Amino acid sequence: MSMTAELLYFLASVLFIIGLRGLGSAETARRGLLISEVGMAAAVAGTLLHPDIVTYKWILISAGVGSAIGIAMAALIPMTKMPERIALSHSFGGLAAALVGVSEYSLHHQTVAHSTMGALGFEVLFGGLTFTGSLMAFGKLQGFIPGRNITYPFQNQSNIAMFAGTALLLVLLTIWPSVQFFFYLMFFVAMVLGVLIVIPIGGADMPVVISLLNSYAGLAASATGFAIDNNVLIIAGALDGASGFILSVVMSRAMNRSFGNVLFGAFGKADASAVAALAGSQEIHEATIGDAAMLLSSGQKVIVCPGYGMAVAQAQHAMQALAERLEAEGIEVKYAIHPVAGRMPGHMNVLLAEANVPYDQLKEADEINDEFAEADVALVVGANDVVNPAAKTNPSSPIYGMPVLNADLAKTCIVLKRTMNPGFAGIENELFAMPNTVLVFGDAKDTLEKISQALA
Amino acid sequence: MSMTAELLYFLASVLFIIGLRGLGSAETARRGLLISEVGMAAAVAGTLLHPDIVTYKWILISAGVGSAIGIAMAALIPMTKMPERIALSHSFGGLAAALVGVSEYSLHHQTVAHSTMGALGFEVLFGGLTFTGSLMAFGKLQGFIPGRNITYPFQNQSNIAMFAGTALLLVLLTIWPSVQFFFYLMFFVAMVLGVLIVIPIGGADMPVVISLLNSYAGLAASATGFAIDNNVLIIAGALDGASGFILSVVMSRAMNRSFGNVLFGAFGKADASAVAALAGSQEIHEATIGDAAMLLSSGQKVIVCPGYGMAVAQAQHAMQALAERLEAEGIEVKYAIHPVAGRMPGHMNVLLAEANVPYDQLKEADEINDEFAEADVALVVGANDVVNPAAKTNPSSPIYGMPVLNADLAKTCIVLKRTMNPGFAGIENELFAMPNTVLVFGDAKDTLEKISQALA
Amino acid sequence: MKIAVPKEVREGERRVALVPESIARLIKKGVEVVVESGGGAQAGFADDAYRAAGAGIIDSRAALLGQADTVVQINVPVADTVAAMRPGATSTSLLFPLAHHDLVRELRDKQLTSISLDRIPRTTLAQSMDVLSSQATVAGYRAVLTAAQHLPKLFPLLMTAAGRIDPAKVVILGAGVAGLVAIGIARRLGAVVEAYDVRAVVKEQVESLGAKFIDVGTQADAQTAGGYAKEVSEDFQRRANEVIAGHLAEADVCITTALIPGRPAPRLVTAEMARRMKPGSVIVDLAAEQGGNCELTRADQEVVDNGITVLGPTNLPSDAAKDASRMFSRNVEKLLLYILKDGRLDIDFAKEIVRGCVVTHEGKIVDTQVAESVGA
Amino acid sequence: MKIAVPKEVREGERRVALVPESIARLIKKGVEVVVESGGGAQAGFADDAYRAAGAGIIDSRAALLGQADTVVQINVPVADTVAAMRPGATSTSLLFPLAHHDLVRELRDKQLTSISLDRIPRTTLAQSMDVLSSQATVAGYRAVLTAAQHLPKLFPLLMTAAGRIDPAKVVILGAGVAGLVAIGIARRLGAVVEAYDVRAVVKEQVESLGAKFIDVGTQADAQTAGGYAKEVSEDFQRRANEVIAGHLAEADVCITTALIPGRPAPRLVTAEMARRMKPGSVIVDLAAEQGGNCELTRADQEVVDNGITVLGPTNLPSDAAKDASRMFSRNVEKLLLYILKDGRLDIDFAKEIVRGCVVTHEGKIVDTQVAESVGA
Amino acid sequence: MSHEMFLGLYVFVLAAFVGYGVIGGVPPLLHTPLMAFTNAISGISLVGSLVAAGAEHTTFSTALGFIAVLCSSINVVGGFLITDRMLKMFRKRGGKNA
Amino acid sequence: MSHEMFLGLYVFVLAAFVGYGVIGGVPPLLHTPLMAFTNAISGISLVGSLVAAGAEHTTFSTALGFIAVLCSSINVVGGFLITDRMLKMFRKRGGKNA
Ligand SMILES: NC(=O)c1ccc[n+]([C@@H]2O[C@H](COP(=O)([O-])OP(=O)(O)OC[C@H]3O[C@@H](n4cnc5c(N)ncnc54)[C@H](OP(=O)(O)O)[C@@H]3O)[C@@H](O)[C@H]2O)c1
Ligand SMILES: NC(=O)c1ccc[n+]([C@@H]2O[C@H](COP(=O)([O-])OP(=O)(O)OC[C@H]3O[C@@H](n4cnc5c(N)ncnc54)[C@H](OP(=O)(O)O)[C@@H]3O)[C@@H](O)[C@H]2O)c1
Ligand SMILES: NC(=O)c1ccc[n+]([C@@H]2O[C@H](COP(=O)([O-])OP(=O)(O)OC[C@H]3O[C@@H](n4cnc5c(N)ncnc54)[C@H](O)[C@@H]3O)[C@@H](O)[C@H]2O)c1
Ligand SMILES: NC(=O)c1ccc[n+]([C@@H]2O[C@H](COP(=O)([O-])OP(=O)(O)OC[C@H]3O[C@@H](n4cnc5c(N)ncnc54)[C@H](O)[C@@H]3O)[C@@H](O)[C@H]2O)c1
Repeated sequence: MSMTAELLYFLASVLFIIGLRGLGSAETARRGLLISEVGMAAAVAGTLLHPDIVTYKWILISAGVGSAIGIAMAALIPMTKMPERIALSHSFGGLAAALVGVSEYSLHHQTVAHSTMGALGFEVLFGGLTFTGSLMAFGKLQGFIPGRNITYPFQNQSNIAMFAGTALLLVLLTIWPSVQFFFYLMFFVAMVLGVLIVIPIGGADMPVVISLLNSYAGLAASATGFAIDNNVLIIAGALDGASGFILSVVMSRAMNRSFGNVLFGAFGKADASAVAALAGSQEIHEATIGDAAMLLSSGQKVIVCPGYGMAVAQAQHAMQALAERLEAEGIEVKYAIHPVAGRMPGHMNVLLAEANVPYDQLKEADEINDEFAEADVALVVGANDVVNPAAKTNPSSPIYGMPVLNADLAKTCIVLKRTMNPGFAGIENELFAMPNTVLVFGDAKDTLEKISQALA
Repeated sequence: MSMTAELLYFLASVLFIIGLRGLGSAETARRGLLISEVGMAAAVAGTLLHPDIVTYKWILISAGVGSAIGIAMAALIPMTKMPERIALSHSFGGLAAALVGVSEYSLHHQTVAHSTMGALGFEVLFGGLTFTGSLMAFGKLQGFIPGRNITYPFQNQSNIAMFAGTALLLVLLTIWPSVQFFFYLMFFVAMVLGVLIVIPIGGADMPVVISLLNSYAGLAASATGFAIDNNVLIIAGALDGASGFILSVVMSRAMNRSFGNVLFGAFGKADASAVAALAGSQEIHEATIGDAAMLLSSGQKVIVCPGYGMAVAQAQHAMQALAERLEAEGIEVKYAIHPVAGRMPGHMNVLLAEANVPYDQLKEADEINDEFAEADVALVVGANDVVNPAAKTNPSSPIYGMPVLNADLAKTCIVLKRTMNPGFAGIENELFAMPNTVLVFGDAKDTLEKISQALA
Repeated sequence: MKIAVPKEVREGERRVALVPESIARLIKKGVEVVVESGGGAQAGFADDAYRAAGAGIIDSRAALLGQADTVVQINVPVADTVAAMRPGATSTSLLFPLAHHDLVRELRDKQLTSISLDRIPRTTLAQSMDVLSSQATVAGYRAVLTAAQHLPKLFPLLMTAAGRIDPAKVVILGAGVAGLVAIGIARRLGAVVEAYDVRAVVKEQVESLGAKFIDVGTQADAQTAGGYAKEVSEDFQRRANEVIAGHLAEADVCITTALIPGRPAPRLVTAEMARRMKPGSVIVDLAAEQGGNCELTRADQEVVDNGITVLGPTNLPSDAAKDASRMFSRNVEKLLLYILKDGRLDIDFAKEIVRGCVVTHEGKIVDTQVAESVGA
Repeated sequence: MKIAVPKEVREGERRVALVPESIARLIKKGVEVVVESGGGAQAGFADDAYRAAGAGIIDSRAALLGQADTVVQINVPVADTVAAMRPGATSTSLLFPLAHHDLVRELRDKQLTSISLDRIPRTTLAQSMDVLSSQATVAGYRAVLTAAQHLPKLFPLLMTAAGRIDPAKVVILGAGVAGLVAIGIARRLGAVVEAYDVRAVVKEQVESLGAKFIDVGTQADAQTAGGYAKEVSEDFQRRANEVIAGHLAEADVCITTALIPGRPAPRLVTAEMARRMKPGSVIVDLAAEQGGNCELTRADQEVVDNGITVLGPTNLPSDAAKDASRMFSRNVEKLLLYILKDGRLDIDFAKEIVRGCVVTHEGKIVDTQVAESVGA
Repeated sequence: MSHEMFLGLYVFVLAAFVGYGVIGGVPPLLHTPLMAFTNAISGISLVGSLVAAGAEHTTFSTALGFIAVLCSSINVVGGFLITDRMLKMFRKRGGKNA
Repeated sequence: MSHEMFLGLYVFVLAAFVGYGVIGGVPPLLHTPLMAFTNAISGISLVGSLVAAGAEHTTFSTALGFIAVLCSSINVVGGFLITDRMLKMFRKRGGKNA
């Protein structure tokens, strides 16, 4: 490697790390991104100096086409399709790593060193697995493949067996690098495994899996680095691998599931029992604390709709603390007080006064109902009947004609409640199934406190 | 290096990192410590395998004596002398690094490679600087050397010039490694520089400096690693170097000073104007948010003494939030309500009820005064006259004979106030200068919120 | 259509059924409103304010009633009023038809349409028309004030140079609307509050206000489908009372609000229980009109027995006449707007709310429960 | 030494100067206590409770006063009481000697030692003996309750199905002890509170209770060394009143507590300012006895003018007689314990507190300010 | 294990720790952008692909390299752009905690 | 710069980032123990000293090594012990947030 390339790689590594650290807070994130982009440019520049490269023709064409596709995808895909996009992208990443491995192997399988072979094997294994696994995840999210978890007998056992099989093949390959059959078989089994691992996983848990596949993609890149002795690949891959792994652990913990469940698809069942039962016939969107925090903090105007659940959870102080935090970030917070929220006249007033919410933030339904359309977030804290749009739209509903809070008109509606149980009036609430509504299940006080922490 | 040694070093490096990460929370800290100890053992074991070692005689004697001293120091030095001990210890560390460097140079100065020479030079430079700098810090803290900041004209300029001088010598040395004069001159100047850097720094800022010297000690160790091509030294040194540096930045930020001030001793002057004026004739102990948080969380029983300052700061909600956090950690919190705290009868009651402090946590002075002796911490939140021990001890005081809260009897007393101004009665309060009292200056609400955050 | 608002004739009544604000909104919907001169004076609404809102002011009560298509009042109409109304007109007021058989017959015979505001069904939709709730809100607030006014001690905990003043202990029996509001207000004033109700769902509601629910052993669950309470067995009540007695002995204030629709008020505090309270304690019994939850209660009298003051105010909302009138008026306004069609009342029995509250119409008692009870 | 506690003779007074609790503690210090029969009854302290505490109960007032070494009362002694006392005995009560010259002369001539509780210096040390503070605390609390009781609207903000009830706006003029307590209580009841005082330090204190300080442009700083207010120029007062008038026009309740020791109460609310308030508004004037802060105030009467109710209660603490007596008693107890030496009162003029509160002693007016004022 | 490989291991482990440590500091609020971001970074396999595509060893390897470059560059370009788009949602504000 | 040295640089920089990252996670409450702890870790210069003391190249170098080992071992042993003593102050508790 030339000194210039070496320096460029070193620079790229440092820039990646600094860039990634920038993600530590919303203010520095974009700068971090820019720094990483420079790092990537440095790494590419370093590579283009590589003496083995004899023509830039193919590179230019493929990179040009790839960039065009990338730009198009970034510009056209709506924000709500983010998980799908990331999944698809991982599958590209996995494929790229696998193909580089195959290409290397095809050239050097006679001469390759044992240790290099190990690295190459890893690369292809993880690359293949990521490729098909991510493709499956994408398909599920897009609805091409049934989103519900698919289970069959001995699912975990067979997956574990297959995993052991690929591991064994890898070992064999490291010992006898030249046996091509082992290599291609391993590649194939890894790809099958990718499919099987993702099949049993339900839609709600997909983000965890995607993050895990991200981690695998990183490991594949690291393995490439070992194979071609390139530190920047090792480092970037390790950054990805570790952060993706931890992120999936963090996310599964936030969903109150052990990570073991995630790895072995067993939580597909927990999913079936808990979330599905919750949702009843409705197709709802469950969100994590992090999602809720992001939605809240990325808005400019939040309207809180408190209800009886806030009173039950005695969440008024937690709500006020969250509002203070949002206001400190320059976000406007108002409370929409429905006249019959709670169980006695003025129930919300009594509680919010106790929590020292300034009177001028409290707005009556009539007064604020027009503002929902401009609000970024309607935060429904343990309210149900008073935000039920059926009162406006469904003449056969027992509450038809009652004025309700227009929480459904806000750009996003975040609902905090414990279960899918109905409120006082005992009727279903279609707000919960609307496309711009997300639900965060749990005691409202607890949830609000966690959201505050996430924003800290 | 033998494969065994290599593996042991690798293991040690990983264990150090894991151990250091353990310090991230109070529960895992001790486990982290243990892990690092194992790491240290592995590193030492790996070193003892070194082929150059021909006799263990000197090693055993010196390590034995050193360990004995270490044990004695750890056992005998009181907790309150911790900064002194750490400073002294740094000076040992700096000396060790410098001496290893000198010894290496004395052996190889004819043959040493340029790059290795650079590393050796760094080692000696930082080692020497740390050695004398830490010794000075120790002396100041112990009172051997005047604690107040010592200043003289062109202080910063001359320090910068000397620093430039040593850097120049280092460069020269890297170019002409065999010129012993450069080497020893650099060593000498570094030691002088250590003294001069610390001289202008006042007592209150010493922790920042000690942490910075810690960082220098780490860099010296890293340089040793480069010189003898040993990764574990590089890693452990870098860990120290980075963490010490960041810690000193964090600490100076917590004191509302820019880190630039710290590096150039200029804040000795800020110190003179602010803290000294605050203290008046009293010798007080200022504490950081972190200290306060540590004291609070390491106790089992905290008695809060609120006063008019809590009302002025409208800190009742922040106080209640902190109390909740402490209680969640199993610490008992009570409020001692003095009958004339505040400016109207029942002032504290009105405010604490607003913050929803349960009535049964509020205790009258008579009721709780005997409990102070068993309390780990008395947290005085903007109270002054009502905790003034002069009422008990000083017959000539205008408040002599008034019952006061026995905050002075708690193991530690933490006082939150903004300045050293007296309270309503306009008299000095000797509680503030007692050896078991620390003061945290600032608006009470702000301070309480920060302490809560530190405990999060 | 002409709506008439006569002055209330009940003794001590200071409220008025419609306030200028509501009248202005009603007039926009194309109705005419006339108000008896001085009708709102005691609630703080002068004739001028009514005129400004577009209402006519009429001095003669007879003339007012005679020309009205709809008469809106708060209290149960007196015979004179009914007599003065035009046949076919509508009377809107509290009516409690199950307790006023003669009056119902009179209304029927006079071909009046009578809307009984107390019988508006307690559905989510009808809450904005529910005068019982709105007036109970005011009553709950005033009950606490009345208790505080009569209590020779302070409500909040105060630790002062002149010693420690313990917080008042308040026990609230019956936690419907008035009871819950009283809990909230008493807590705000700094009292330590405990509450009891015979309906099991109330426990959560009481706790949602930060008060303690009194556990009487086995909690009854005496809730009817309509959300009201039903009577419990004597035996159960006795056992519950024993527990309550213990809490009362520690209490400074007891506010009782327990009611069962159409039945005499349950006896929750016997004379003996009351006398075991601390001297100076105060009982405010909101069920006085229905016979009282406390044995010592005498409606609208201040009874002092063994140093315990027992109050049985029957018209607390009138004490906060301004806000109480506003709320009542808003309820009636919502109801009228709901029933109005093309400027006149449209008594459409397809509507659940109309079915619930219209008692007599076109010479018939249309409410079957009332018809049965009246026996005609 | 024998301490006597006669029944209070002031009309409407329900408090008692010493409660059983305090008496028990005093008796432990070796004094004897006798109480007039029924003396504490109206405050909720029965004769039995006094007996249990160790006090003697005496029916005859004359006998009681005649045998006492020290008579402890709340209100300024009446001539009869002074006449009935033994020469050389001590009278402990409120006295306001600057306003009662004849009484002071009588006390002097009868060789009585008189302790004027209202003249206890306001030092940190003496706070536990400061009856003005303790009774002002009760007065502040009761002032808010009285206002709430008379206000035809609710205090807290409520958003209900029957519309929005705005919070009551309360303006408090004079933020000494009573004013500050009133701020705290009114805020707890949910009102929006603004306050004004002529002393500049009070701004921070008002804000420390979460209320808003009314800014009258240039804030006076009329604080004397003793912490009391002094009179401000007429011109200043007029300008301040203009600002206050604006705030009053928006207010539902005004509570005034402004006093300057020894001077008539400052006129903060003119008749015109009061009449510009909303109909139904309530003014509670705690300075009624000193002529009132409001021009319309008549001591102990309820004046209704233009729909505004003006109350001038002069003895609010008596309305919470139990707690007020407890606090008063605790203050007196602390004072007596401070002066007692070997079971008798030791009038030691070296002590600042004694110097402050003893007016006559051994046939002389010992307080120079009083002596000057009495002109002897 | 070769000494080279061993040093690679050091680098790998240290980098993994860095990655691990960084996540601790990322607020949940940024988890989704983080995923997109690391996705972009994993496009570093471009470095491997470029050589494969440009070396013209065999047609097979060139073809694979070509596809790999295509895939990786989609990731790099698309990933960075989309992360940026997401982060733009967090407007800058005047708030004190911002 | 030699390739060795270069790899050392990678290791150094990565380790520094690890150290940097760790501090972010340490609550202010543990800052003092942390200082004692890193002080102990900086006793790693023992590794260098041991060779100097045991190699017996020259008396000068051995003597320096001897002193260096002495100093470093004070740091290592004392540092670890004292950190432990400090951390023991944080009793384990049953609290939910503990
Ligand atoms: N205001 C009055 O005067 C009055 C009087 C009587 C009746 N009502 C009636 O009460 C209703 C009031 O509407 P509303 O929207 O306030 O309440 P609601 O419709 O009863 O809904 C309350 C919601 O809070 C949730 N919840 C309960 N506990 C919770 C907790 N600890 N944490 C988080 N969520 C919790 C419940 O869902 P989960 O159980 O799934 O958590 C439920 O969806 C109306 O129907 C009204 O007619 C009002
Ligand atoms: N309770 C009553 O009825 C009553 C009535 C009148 C007078 N007093 C008198 O008031 C005094 C009460 O004693 P106390 O101990 O409560 O109060 P204090 O002696 O007046 O002391 C208040 C302390 O709070 C501090 N402080 C003020 N604002 C602060 C803020 N924003 N943040 C943090 N600290 C703040 C002040 O120091 P910095 O300025 O340095 O921050 C001061 O040391 C007694 O002397 C009593 O006699 C009481
Ligand atoms: N539309 C609505 O949703 C709406 C509106 C207002 C009230 N409500 C409901 O109507 C119900 C009654 O309201 P209300 O305030 O008019 O009640 P109420 O005045 O009729 O009765 C007061 C309370 O007394 C209780 N009680 C009866 N017998 C008792 C006994 N023996 N011991 C103890 N308590 C006893 C009742 O349970 C009730 O809570 C409640 O469920 C309330 O939530 C519903
Ligand atoms: N020992 C102590 O420390 C102690 C105890 C109690 C009271 N105090 C102090 O004594 C002072 C007075 O207490 P108080 O409640 O008995 O007062 P007060 O009853 O004598 O007077 C009430 C208030 O009216 C104000 N006032 C007078 N003229 C006014 C005007 N023209 N406009 C507006 N406001 C006017 C006064 O400033 C005072 O705040 C306060 O400073 C109080 O803090 C001290």
